[in-house]
This record gives sequence, structure tokens and C-alpha cells, in this order.
Amino acid sequence: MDILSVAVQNLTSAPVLAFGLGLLATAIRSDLRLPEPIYQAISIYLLLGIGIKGGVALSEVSIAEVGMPILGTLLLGVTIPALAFFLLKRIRKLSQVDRGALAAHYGSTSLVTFTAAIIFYESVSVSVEGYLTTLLAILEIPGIIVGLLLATRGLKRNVPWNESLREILAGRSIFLLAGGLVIGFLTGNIGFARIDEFFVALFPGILTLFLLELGIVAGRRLSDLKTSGFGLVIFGIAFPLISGSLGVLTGQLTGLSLGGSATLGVLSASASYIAAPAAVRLALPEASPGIYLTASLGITFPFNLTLGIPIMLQISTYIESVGL
Amino acid sequence: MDILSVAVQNLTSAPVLAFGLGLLATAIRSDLRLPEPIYQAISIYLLLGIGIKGGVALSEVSIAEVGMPILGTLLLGVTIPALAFFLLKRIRKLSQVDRGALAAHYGSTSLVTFTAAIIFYESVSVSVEGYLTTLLAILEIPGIIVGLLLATRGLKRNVPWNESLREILAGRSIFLLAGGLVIGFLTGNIGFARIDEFFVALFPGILTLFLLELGIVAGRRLSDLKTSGFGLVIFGIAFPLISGSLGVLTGQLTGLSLGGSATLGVLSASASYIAAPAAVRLALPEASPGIYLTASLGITFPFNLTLGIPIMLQISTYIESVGL
Amino acid sequence: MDILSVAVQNLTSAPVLAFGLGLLATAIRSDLRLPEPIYQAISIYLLLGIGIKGGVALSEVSIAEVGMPILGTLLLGVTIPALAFFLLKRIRKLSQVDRGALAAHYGSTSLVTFTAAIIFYESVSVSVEGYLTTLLAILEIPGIIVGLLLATRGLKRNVPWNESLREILAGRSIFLLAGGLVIGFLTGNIGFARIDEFFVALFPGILTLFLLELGIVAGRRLSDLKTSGFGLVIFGIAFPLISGSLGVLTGQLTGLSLGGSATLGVLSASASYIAAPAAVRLALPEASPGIYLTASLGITFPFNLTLGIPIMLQISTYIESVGL
Amino acid sequence: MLKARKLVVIVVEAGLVTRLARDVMAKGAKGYTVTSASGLGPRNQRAGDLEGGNAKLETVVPEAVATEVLEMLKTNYFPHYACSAWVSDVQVLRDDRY
Amino acid sequence: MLKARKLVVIVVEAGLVTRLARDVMAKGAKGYTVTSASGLGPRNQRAGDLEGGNAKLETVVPEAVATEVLEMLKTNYFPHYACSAWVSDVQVLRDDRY
Amino acid sequence: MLKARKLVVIVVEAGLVTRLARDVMAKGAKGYTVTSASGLGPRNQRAGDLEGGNAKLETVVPEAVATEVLEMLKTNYFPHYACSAWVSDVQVLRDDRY
Ligand SMILES: Nc1ncnc2c1ncn2[C@@H]1O[C@H](COP(=O)(O)O)[C@@H](O)[C@H]1O
Ligand SMILES: Nc1ncnc2c1ncn2[C@@H]1O[C@H](COP(=O)(O)O)[C@@H](O)[C@H]1O
Ligand SMILES: Nc1ncnc2c1ncn2[C@@H]1O[C@H](COP(=O)(O)O)[C@@H](O)[C@H]1O
Ligand code: NA
Ligand code: NA
Ligand code: NA
Repeated sequence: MDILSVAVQNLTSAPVLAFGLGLLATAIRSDLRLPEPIYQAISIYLLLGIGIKGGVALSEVSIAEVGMPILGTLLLGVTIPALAFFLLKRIRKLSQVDRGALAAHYGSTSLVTFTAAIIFYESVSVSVEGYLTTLLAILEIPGIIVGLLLATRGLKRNVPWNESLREILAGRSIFLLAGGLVIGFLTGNIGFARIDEFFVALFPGILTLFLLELGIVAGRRLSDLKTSGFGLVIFGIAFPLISGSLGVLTGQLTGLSLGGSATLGVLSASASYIAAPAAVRLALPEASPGIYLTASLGITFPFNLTLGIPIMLQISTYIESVGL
Repeated sequence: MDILSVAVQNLTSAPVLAFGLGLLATAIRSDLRLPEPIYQAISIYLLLGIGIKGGVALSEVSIAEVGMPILGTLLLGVTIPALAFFLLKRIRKLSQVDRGALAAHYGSTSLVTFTAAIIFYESVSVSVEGYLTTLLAILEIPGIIVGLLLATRGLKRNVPWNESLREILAGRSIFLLAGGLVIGFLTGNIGFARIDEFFVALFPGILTLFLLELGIVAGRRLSDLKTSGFGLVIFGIAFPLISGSLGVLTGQLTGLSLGGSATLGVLSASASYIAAPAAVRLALPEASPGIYLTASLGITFPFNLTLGIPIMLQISTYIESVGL
Repeated sequence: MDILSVAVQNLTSAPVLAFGLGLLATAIRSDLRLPEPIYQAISIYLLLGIGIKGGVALSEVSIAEVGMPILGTLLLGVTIPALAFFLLKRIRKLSQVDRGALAAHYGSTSLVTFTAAIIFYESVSVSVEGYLTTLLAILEIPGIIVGLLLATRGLKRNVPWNESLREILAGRSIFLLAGGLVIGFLTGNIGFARIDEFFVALFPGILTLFLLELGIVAGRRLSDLKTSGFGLVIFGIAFPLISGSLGVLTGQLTGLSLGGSATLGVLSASASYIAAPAAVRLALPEASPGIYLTASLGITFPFNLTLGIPIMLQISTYIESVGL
Repeated sequence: MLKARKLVVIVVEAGLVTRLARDVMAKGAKGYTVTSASGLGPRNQRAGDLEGGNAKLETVVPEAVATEVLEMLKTNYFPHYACSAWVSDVQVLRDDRY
Repeated sequence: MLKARKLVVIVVEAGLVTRLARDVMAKGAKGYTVTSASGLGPRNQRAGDLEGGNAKLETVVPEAVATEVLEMLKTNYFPHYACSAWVSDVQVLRDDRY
Repeated sequence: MLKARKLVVIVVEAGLVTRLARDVMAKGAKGYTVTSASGLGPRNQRAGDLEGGNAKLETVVPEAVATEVLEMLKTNYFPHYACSAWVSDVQVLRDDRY
């Protein structure tokens, strides 16, 4: 399947189209919103479901097999935010705090981008190792911490690290992902068979609903693009290509399959818009949400969802073909 | 299958029984309610789901095939509210504003009645053209506008048309239906296969839950029947038979199938209780909700749900047999 | 299958593990909660779904078959709370009002324990008569009333019985269970086929989500254990074994199957934490929620969920083998 | 033009709000508004953990009714239930409605 | 240090709250806060039963704006809609914001 | 019979409410009530768009505590966060609780 038809198939998939519909809803100022409790419930469903599936997959592989990919992922978790922080120096008007905040976002990951990638790769018959979820959970945290560290070097005041770390770790993203991994690991294939109608068959449909809401929220961010400056738009598109390539490469070097490497690329390319903003808002109130949310949710998320996902697959195919 | 057994099968279907349970809940003053956000989410689910399914169906027919039915539907959208407005003159105590408000409700349609009809016809093996959803979307708006126009001729004050029209069109009913149509059209059968577990298999069950809630709400309206007068009850039952017959006839004349014509009949017979009340409340505050909501939700909705749906099928069978 | 492996399989089922995850969430003070409207909606879903399934099953058996089990259940409904009230005299520091409150809780039942038992027995291929739901509905109320009666003998003030009874009976637990039974009975197997994707296939998954929330709530109760005294812990574990055995015995004597008897045992062993607390709070404000909620939700519920369910199966197997 | 009234605000565990609303109307209030809430107080022991926290009921009433409502709370609610209440001065336009 | 302002509280059927917020801002308010509510009042007839009860809008404004807002309610809301409103005295720290 | 207290109302972006509640209690409040809210204000730039708008925290406290709470808001919240606050006079029955 050539890249163009893959991209078209992704762009015409129901979840991506629903995202577009959400953007449109904002544009015409419709009052459409998914009610807050539903949004919360779907997050819980996605996080727990992804976690459980990952755990089931993990129960069927040996440590030997996952050891290297985990190591590689940890490395990515430290490298990517540092790289982002460094490259952002090029955008003059950004303060150090804002650069740190952005680094935290791009160092962490986006669950929905990951989910959309998994579902899409499956639909074009590219298989992905189940334990990629483990890598998602591992990649979620370090980036945020590195970003905060880099930002706070430039602050006069003391940052309450204890509290901030507790808030990050006890936040439900990590808790549900990790908890799901354990549940999946313990219940295994047999236990999972009973709940997979709920956690597997409904997945793409529920994601479609969720992306409708994310489109609405992202749409609101788009209107901030005017004030955020052109540099940020460039960064929001170029950086995922760089970090994503690093991710694919790491995947291929540590023995992941074609689809697994592409997915690690998507993970690396994606920017957090749930865990990171919450942590940054509490720990770094000086940073401007108008900058970090606009970049991660208004630029990078739509880019990855529509083009990043097929591009990472293409990069993975290329690296595999040159036989690195 | 004779009409009686069809009627019985409809009356003992789970959705209709759940509606009855809701009525009962109100009667014994139970505190049962579906939480508001759930109600909202189910509306979104139904609207988007119906829309997507309609869009998929639309992607497989030619314009030639749907052209005539669409034209016929537009005609119905103007005729029915005018007819309602005219016939309502017979009820002396109704003001012109109240007549216009009622016309707006009966000119528009009820999504749930439509959905219940589709599900029921399917269960008795009567097939319905998928693009009936397109007709639903088309029939939703004009009736409201015609009704408002008729009502405001009798008003001293200026009606803010700009604002009202925007509120009607950007309201989520139309937006989700139309957006769903586009999504379905673009994603087609292949994309739909991935989400149909969510949007098709769960449909009747979720509708059952929704009708429980609608029964509760309709039950509250029933207590207003005493004050609303006998004329309104007659109208709420007789008018759907008239407008429904017009709808079936239009369907048969424009080339719809047996089931498609019956469904267009149900659409014509049904009265709006979501889009129309919201629009009328904002644009025509002088009209009494105790009249229009009681008629559409307390009388016509239960009538159509239980008897109207099988009756329209019977009418369609009859018209087809006489070979119009 | 020996009892140990049955117990292990129960402990590693997804719903039970999710309950454990909920406990953990409280322990590490995570802010995770299922949003309130979702919790409400899942309750409605479980109650209505259980009811409908029970009704469908009931439509396929003769009165002769269910007569004796129903009689036995009624007897249990009166005996168990009285027995609880009597045995609780042993705990010195409990007032008569608190004993009555506890009796009301242990006389009534827990829907989720029942559901988990049904799902688990099914997963180990032990079949359960569908009309056990009828017994659930029957066992729900009398225990509460007996408990309240016993408690109020010790009160100076007048208890507003009218109001309290109405509140208990119109409460949605009973209403939805009973309503579901009627819907299921009337719609039968044919009508049910249309909604079983929603009410059957999703059941275990949704229960998993629900148990996550119950784990969080139960976890909060666990911290009250320190103040509630050791006697209460003993009672919360020992009493279910007694009442549960009575239930299994009643099941076997009235002609229920192996699984049916075990399930009646689980019903008898379970303590209410929704209907009873609401009723007791309104009618007996003098009773301390710190005592009755801690016992039913903090001790007995986790015990039954993890160990009680396999133990009741074992007791039923034993009684059947000695051929009572 | 504006008439003086009292605003009574009552926070109570959610399971009781139907009963509370009835009791408040029985004391002469002509209306009330309820929002759902959560919170913490000095007592902080209660049922209803499962049933969604607290409810906040507000009612605009004449001073005499306010006094009666507080009296009623003192007898029937404060001793047993998680319940908080405070009163303040407000002004209304259409005094026959309150 | 603290400056005097008026707090205007308006309870209205939920479907109207967007329009109400616009109208309140048009009268000079610099902000408002909305919570969803339910309730009962002397009129008690309304649409929106399907659309989630009432909404409560609160806005802290200078006295002159409060008067204008009430005036506006009197003309555009009270005659037709389920709507309640009351005013009270509050104090704020940053007076340029209100 | 009724004792005078201050009611402090604080509207803040929802993600901060746990921290705010802790800070308010630390200043000497004995209780608080939280409702979820949405709104618009003169600043109107904030994170949490994804996380459900604002929260409104109300606490009935002695005047001295009210002053300290406002002081705390001025230092820790107003400069960085979307946050509004106002104070008014209320009366309570059981003064030892507030
Ligand atoms: N000082 C206070 N200010 C505002 N709300 C309070 C205060 N004290 C108690 N509450 C509310 O009243 C409820 C019941 O308090 P309690 O009876 O102490 O559990 C709490 O959950 C709070 O929502
Ligand atoms: N005296 C009152 N105190 C507080 N809220 C009130 C009062 N009267 C009416 N309301 C609120 O205003 C809404 C509209 O009242 P009405 O126009 O009488 O239907 C009611 O649903 C209540 O939420
Ligand atoms: N004048 C006001 N009256 C009532 N609430 C306000 C007012 N100004 C701001 N708010 C609330 O405070 C929040 C934060 O305001 P801001 O910091 O200006 O974004 C807003 O979202 C409103 O909910
Ligand atoms: Na990343
Ligand atoms: Na119609
Ligand atoms: Na029991």
C-alpha cells in the first residue's frame, strides 16, 4: 500500500472525520460539547482499556523481549524534552519558563494519538506489539519532570517538588494505565475474553465520539494561533517529525517490528495535552497556557492525527528497507 | 403479517415497554431520572449514529434515485405546518402565537420516533432505504421556520430573526445529523465496519434506556392534559394520521419502497420535542409551553411510538396494494 | 474444579482486580473517581439489565417451579435480619438503633455481589436459574423493614412509617428491578434478542468499571475500621457465612440447582449498601453511618466479592453431595 | 423600588434534599433553588458517600420565614445530619413572589 | 482596602443562559459565573424540562450596572420566562476587575 | 441568637480547587462547600479547558480568617490564575462551627 492511499484512508476514517467535525463546530460557534462527566468517563475507559490490553500482551512475552525497547524508551523520555528545550531557543520571544513548559509537553505523550495509531495500523493490517502500552506508560512521566526541571532553573522562587511529583504520579493517567497493565497481566487472556466486547469492540466507536470533543477543544485553541506567532507553528509541525524519527529509529534498533517502531515513533512525536498541562499549570503558573496548549493541542495533535500517523509508518518502512 | 400482530409486537418491544415504565415512574412519583449528562450523551450518540448510517447509505445511491424523495420532503416541510396552523383555527381558545408554535412542532420531526420506527420495521423484516436519514435532516428545519413565520404575523413586537435562525441552525440536532451524513458519506462501508459495533449493535439497547427517560418526561406532561383541553388531545392524535398519510403518499409517489414510504409517513406524523421547543421558547416566549410540549411530547409522541408506527406501515401497504 | 483454583480464578477476574485497583487508589490518595452521573447511569443499567434478563427467564418457567424458591426467599428475608439483630447483642457497645440499622443492611442484598456471582459462576460453567433475579428483588425489601422495626422499638420518638415505606418502595432499586422483570417477561426471548448486545455482551466490562468505583468508595470506609472496633470486623465476615449457608440450604431444599442455591447463598450473605443506607439514613438518623456503611461496604462486600462467592459454591457442592 | 428579604443557604447531604425542600416550603417559602455540591465540615461523618455528596439549597424569604426555617433546621437537621446554614440580606424587585 | 460592589444572582431556565450572559455583559458587567441548578418557584411552568432545569448566573458589578441589569430582566425576562433574581452587597479586593 | 460571620466566595479554574481548599483550611476555615461552575472574566486565559471549567468555593469564616484568606489569594492565586473572589456578611446559628 503506497503512502498516499494510506494517508487518504487515515483521513477518511471515522475518528479523524469526527475530529474535523469538532473543529467545524467551533468555527460556526455551535454550542455542541460532550458533557464533562462523559468526557471523564471516556478518558477512564480509554486509559484502563489500553492498560488492560497492554497487560494481557505483556503476560505473553519474556522480559528478554521487552527489556531493550523499555531501555530505549527511557532514553527517549530524557532526550526528547531536552532536545525540544534546546531547539526552542531559536524562538526569541519565548521565556525559559515557557520553553520548559513546552519541553514537558513534547517529552510526554498523547494517549489519543497513540490509540488512533493503533486502530489505524490495525485497519491497514500492520501489527503492533501489545506491550507498546507499557512503553506509553513509561514515556508519560519522565518528559514532564525533565521539562519542569529545565524550566525551574530560570526561576527565582522555590518550586514545591514534593507536592508536584505526588500530583503527577497520583494523577489518574498514570494510575489507570499502570493499574490496567497489572490487571491485564494478572487476568490474562482467559479473564480478558469476558470483557473484550466492552474494551475492544466498542473502542473505535467511543474514540470517534471522543475525537469529536477533542476537535471542539482544539478548535478553540486554533483561534490563539494568531497571537502565538509563526515560530510556534513551525515548531509544532517540525519537532514531531524529528522526535518521531528518533522514536522509530529507537524502535527498529531495539528490535520492535515495523508497526511497533512506527507506534513508538507516534508516541515520541505526540505531545501531551492532559497530564502535562495539569502538572505544568500547578507547578509553573508563570508559563502561558496560551502557548503550550496551543502548540500541543492546536497544532501537533491535529498534525499527528492526520499526517503524522501515516508518515511514521512510512519512515519505519523506509528504515526497515535500508536494513539498519 | 397482519396489522394486529404487528401492533402487538411493537407494543411488547423493549423500547416501547421501557417508555411505559417511565410513564409509571412518574405516576408513582419515583425519583428515577437518567442523569442529565447521560441524556445529552445519548442524544449525541443517536444523532451522530443515525447521521453516519445515513451517510454510508447515501454514498451508495445515485442522485437520480434520491432527487425526487428530497423534493417531496421539502414540500412536506412547508405543507404540514401550514396545514396544522390552518386546522388549529378550529380550537377556539388558541391564540395565533400558540397555533404558530404548534405548527412549528408538527412541521418538524422527532428523532426518537424515527429511530424506533427504523428499528421496529427492521425487526419485522421490512427494509428501509438508508438515505431516509437525509430526509429526516431535511424535514427538521423548514417546519420550524414556517411555524415561527405564521406565529409572528400576529405579534406587535419585532422578532429577532437573525439570531433565531442562527440558534436553530447551529443547534446540535441539525449539526450532528448533517455532520454525521458527511462523515458516513466519506468513510463509506469500509470505515463504517470499524465502528458499527458501537453505532449499530448497541443502538436498540441504548434507545431502550433513552425511552425510559422520555417516558418519565412525557409522564410529567400528561398531568397537564387536564388543563390543556380536549381539543388538543384530538389534534394530537388526529393530525399525525393526516400528516402521516400525506408523508406515506409522498413516499410512494416519489419512488420510495414500502418501508421507506412508511418511514417518511412516521417522520411527517412525528412532532419535534427537542429542536422546536428550544427554538420556540427563544423566539416566541409568548407561546405557552404547557400547550406545545403537552401536545407533542404528552400526546403525539406516545401515540406514534405505540400505534402510529404500525399504522403507517399499514397505510403504506394499502397504498402500494391499490397501486397508486 | 477444586475450591482453591476456583478462588484464584475469581481473585484474578477483571472485575475483582478492578475493585482492588480502586482500593489502591484510595490508599495512595489518587483523585480518581467515576463521575457521579456515570455511576448513576451504570446503576440504572445494571438494575434494568438484571431485571430484564430475569423477566425473560421467568417467562419460560412455570409458577410451580418458582413457587417454592420464592417462599423460601421470603422466609430468609425475615429470618436473616432478626438473626443479625440477635447475634449483634454480643457486641456490647452497639445501641439498639445501630443493631437495627445493621440488621436492615444484612437483611437486604447487594446487586453488585449478585452480579459478580452470576458472571463468575457462568465463567466456571456453573449454570444459574435466570429467575434468581426475581429472588433478588424479593429479598431486597423485607430485610430493611424488619431491621427498621427492630430498631425503632428502642426509640422514644415516632417514626414516620408512611413516608419511609414510600421512600423505600419508590426508590429506584426496586422500581427498576421489578420494572425490568415485567419488561423482560413481556418482551420474551424474541424482543430480548434485539437488545442483548447492550445488556449482555457489555455486562462484564461495565461491571469492571463499576467495581473500580466501588473499590474507591470501600477504600474510604476501610479507614474507619480502626474506630469501629474488632467485633464489627468479626461480624462482617462471620455473619455472611452463617446467612449465606442458610441461603444455600434454602436453595437446595426448595429445588434450586447447584448454581442457583449458591447464588441464593450469595444473596443472603450479601449486605445492602445502596437501598438500605438511603432508607436507614432517612428513617433512623440516630444510627451511625460509620458503623453500618463500614460493615456492609468496607468488610462484607470485599469479603463476599473475593471469597464469599467461591465459598458459597463450595457449600452448595457439599450439601448437594451429602444429598440433603 | 427594591424590597428587603433574607437569603437562607442550606448545605445538606444530597439524600435529604427532597425532604428539606418540602420542609422549607412548609415553613412558607415560595420557591427555592438547588445546586449539587461537595465539601468538608467540622462534623464530616455521613452516609451518602455513594450517592453524590451534598446539595446546596437557597431560598429567598421574608425575615419571619427565615427564622422559622432556621428553627426547623435546629430541631430536625442539625442534631443528626451533615448540615450547614447561613443567612444574609438580599433585595428583590418583585416582592410578592418571595 | 475592600471596595463595595453588588452581587446580582439570576436563576433562569437553562436554555436561556447563553442569551442572558450576553445581555448581562452588554449592560456593563465584566464577568459572570454560571452553575447549573434546579428549583421550584411560584410560576413553575416552562419548557426545557428536557434540557436540564435551571441555570444560576452570578455577577459582581457596580451598583449602577446592577440597576441596569434588573431593569433589563424586568423588561425582557420576568414577563415571559421562569426567572428569579436577587441582589446583595459584597466587597472585592481588586476593584478595577468588577 | 444569630452570630455575624463573613462568607468568602472564590471562583477558580477547576484544576486548582483541591489546592485552594487545602490553603483555605490552613488559614483557619473550619469548612467549605464546592460547586462546579463555568464563566467568563476579564482575564479569560487559562489551561483546564479540557478539565471542566471553574469551581466555586464558599466558606463561612470569622472576619479575621476572611482577611487572611484574601491575603493568601492576593499572593498565590490572583497573579497567575483565573480567579475571582468576593466577601459578604452572613449570619449563622451555631457560631462554634464557623
Ligand atoms: N464553614 C463552612 N463554610 C461553608 N460550608 C461549610 C462550612 N462548614 C460546613 N460546610 C458545608 O456543610 C457540609 C456539612 O458539614 P458537616 O455537618 O460539618 O459535615 C460540609 O460538607 C460543607 O459542604
Ligand atoms: N424564593 C425563591 N428562592 C430561591 N429561588 C427561587 C425562588 N423562587 C423561584 N426561585 C428559582 O427561580 C426559578 C424560576 O421560578 P418561577 O419563575 O417561579 O418558575 C425556580 O425554578 C427556582 O429555581
Ligand atoms: N464580575 C464577575 N462576577 C462573577 N464572576 C466573575 C466575575 N469576573 C470573573 N468571574 C469568574 O471568575 C473566573 C475567572 O475570571 P478571570 O480570572 O478574569 O478569567 C471567570 O471564569 C468567572 O467565572
Ligand atoms: Na512526545
Ligand atoms: Na412532522
Ligand atoms: Na443479605
